[in-house]
Amino acid sequence: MSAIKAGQPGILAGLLAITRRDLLLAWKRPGDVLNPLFFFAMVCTLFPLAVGPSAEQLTFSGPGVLWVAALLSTLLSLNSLFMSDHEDGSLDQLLVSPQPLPVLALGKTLAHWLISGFPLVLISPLLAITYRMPSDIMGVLMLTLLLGTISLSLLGSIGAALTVGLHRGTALLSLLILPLAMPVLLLGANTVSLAAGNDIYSTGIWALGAYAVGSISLAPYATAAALRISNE
Amino acid sequence: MWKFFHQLASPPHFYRLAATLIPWLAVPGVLLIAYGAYAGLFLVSADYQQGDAFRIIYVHVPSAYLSMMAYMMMAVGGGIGLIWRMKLAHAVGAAAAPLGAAFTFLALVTGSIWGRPMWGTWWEWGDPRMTSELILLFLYFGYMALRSSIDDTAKADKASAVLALVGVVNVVIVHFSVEWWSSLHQGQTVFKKGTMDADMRIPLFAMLIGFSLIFGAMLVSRLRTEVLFRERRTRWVRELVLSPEGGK
Amino acid sequence: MDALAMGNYGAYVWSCFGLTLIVVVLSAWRARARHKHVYREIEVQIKALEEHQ
Amino acid sequence: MTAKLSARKLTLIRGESCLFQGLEFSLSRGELLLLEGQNGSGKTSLMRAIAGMLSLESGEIFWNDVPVSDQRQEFHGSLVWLAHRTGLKGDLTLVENLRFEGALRRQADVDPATIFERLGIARLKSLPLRSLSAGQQRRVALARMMMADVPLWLMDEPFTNLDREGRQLVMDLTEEHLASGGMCVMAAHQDVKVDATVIRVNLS
Repeated sequence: MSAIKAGQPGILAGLLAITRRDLLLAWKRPGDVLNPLFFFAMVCTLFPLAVGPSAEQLTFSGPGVLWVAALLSTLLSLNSLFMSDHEDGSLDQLLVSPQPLPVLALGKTLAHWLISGFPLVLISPLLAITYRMPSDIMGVLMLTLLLGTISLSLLGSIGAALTVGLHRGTALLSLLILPLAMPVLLLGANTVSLAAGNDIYSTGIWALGAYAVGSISLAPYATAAALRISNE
Repeated sequence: MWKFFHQLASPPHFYRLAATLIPWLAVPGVLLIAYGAYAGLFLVSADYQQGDAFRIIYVHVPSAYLSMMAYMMMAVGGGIGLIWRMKLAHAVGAAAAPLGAAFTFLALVTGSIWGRPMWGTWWEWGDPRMTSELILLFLYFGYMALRSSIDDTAKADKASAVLALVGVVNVVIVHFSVEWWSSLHQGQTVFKKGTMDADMRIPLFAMLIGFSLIFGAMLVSRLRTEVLFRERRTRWVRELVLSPEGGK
Repeated sequence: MDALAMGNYGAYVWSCFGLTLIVVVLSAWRARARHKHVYREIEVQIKALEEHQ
Repeated sequence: MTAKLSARKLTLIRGESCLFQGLEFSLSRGELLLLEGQNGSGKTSLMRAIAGMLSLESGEIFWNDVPVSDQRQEFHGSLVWLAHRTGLKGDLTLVENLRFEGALRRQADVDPATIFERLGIARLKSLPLRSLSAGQQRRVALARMMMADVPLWLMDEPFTNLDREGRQLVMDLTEEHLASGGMCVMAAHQDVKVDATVIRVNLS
């Protein structure tokens, strides 16, 4: 017996379709894309206001602040990852689709990263300049944020799937995801600090890369399992 | 053998067995802890570097050990529950979480108290084990929060099992990343391994086993409550409650 | 008295042991209390149902 | 190979109440399985259980005599589910919604335009769905069902939000699908007049 009949769209088609659909939805509601970005910028603004504009201190704490802000803004946007699908019944339809659920979960997370994580990576140099971070570490900063936000989106998708449909979802999501996200924050921020101090930082990049690869290959399965459980 | 496990997994059998099992775990546990504490406090001579403060390890190490064991049990229980749909395995997670959190708290506080005379500070971020332990405490909080926010027991079981499994992978990553991080900042040395004399080690083993037994007794007791609660609509619970001897 | 003072570390050592004792006893007590509580709740429910019939 | 949906000794418990126990049925090509019962009797739950979204307390559902749990993807490739909520995106247009569906599931070899024409939604093609009435959205969901090339239709209360003409349309569509060798599982609390073999399951 053939597993899937001829004419059944392949996995890649499913992945691209759901990514495209979510990007299209985001396009029609640009506020959802911009809010996390504004949030990111605002948290980065709060810090100098709180501790004072001393250049030395800002350069020193810049990587940490940018990373904490990136983590928080990713977390903020994750809450809505499965919410609208849950509300209008699309999630039910995804669960009975012939496409493997982990692939669909990966596609949704990919779209989420493209509209929340990726723009954040792009504007991070602007904020880094205000923190007087040396311009030669912008590459490292962006690379760590790129790898890190991918991991954070994927980790967060597990949490979002576990809390979808719960009343106290937002606070709970943070509680579940923050401890899981700590290694990413720790690796990312310290790698940038090392680079700023002209130390060897490649270990951190490799570790972040490994984390991202690991989460791409494992997190969608956990997310899919969690979605099936939450949607029972 | 298989039959034994099957019977163990049957709620009424477990409920009855657990009642007899608890004293068998608790009494030797208390005796071992009493011996270990006495020996650790009075019989063992002070460490030549740390002085008498090293005696704190007799409560700190067993707590830290149990804090990790409890998390492992939650993850293994969750995994078994998800794969073989064994309800008792899910109940293990529900029963172990508050105990694990309590021992994690103990490990943190005793570690911090030990650090005060040794490091001159109540909290040392540079110590990788303390930081990992703190993250572990947060993982317990997340697990318990998720459990308590889902009303349907079956759903809460499965969701928290997924979280525990994701968390257990993460605990390993936390461990290594924190180690790397503290090596960057020249972390302080903590309890060194392998420098203990035999007469220092024996009370520690007694404490470890004693703590494990007490933990086992509390776990079985909580598990018994979980089983009773989950089976509250069944006939055997009705018969148990209505029977003249009742239950404790 | 010297044995209790433990050099200058007595306060630290004793507070650790004391706290551990308190937490363990409290956990054990809570486990027991919860069992009693749950049992009583179920008992009341079942007996109420029994009388109703 | 004749396609067949069957269930053996299904027991489903939701929360504290047992919705059904020892439920059995068998459905072959050209037959309609009609789930009857009042609201809350478990029709939707049974439908969700058939779709594989609820875990059963005990029992097994079979597709072509193979347990569904062993071939979830193949089974999902053979069904389309018209749920209570349409599961369509209000921000997207009809065409965008259906294009997405087409990438997930094998599509029948028919011209979408004729389907839209028949359902009376051809002129609404480029509007976002949220500007459509509930009845029109339901028709879009029907279009999705008709465009999928699958033998099994799961229809949960397909008549809600539809006028008399729409209800008749649903019955006609069902009849045609059955006549062409399809299968339907339908939950409805009104009488369904369809010229085909009807297997009734009463859940009350």
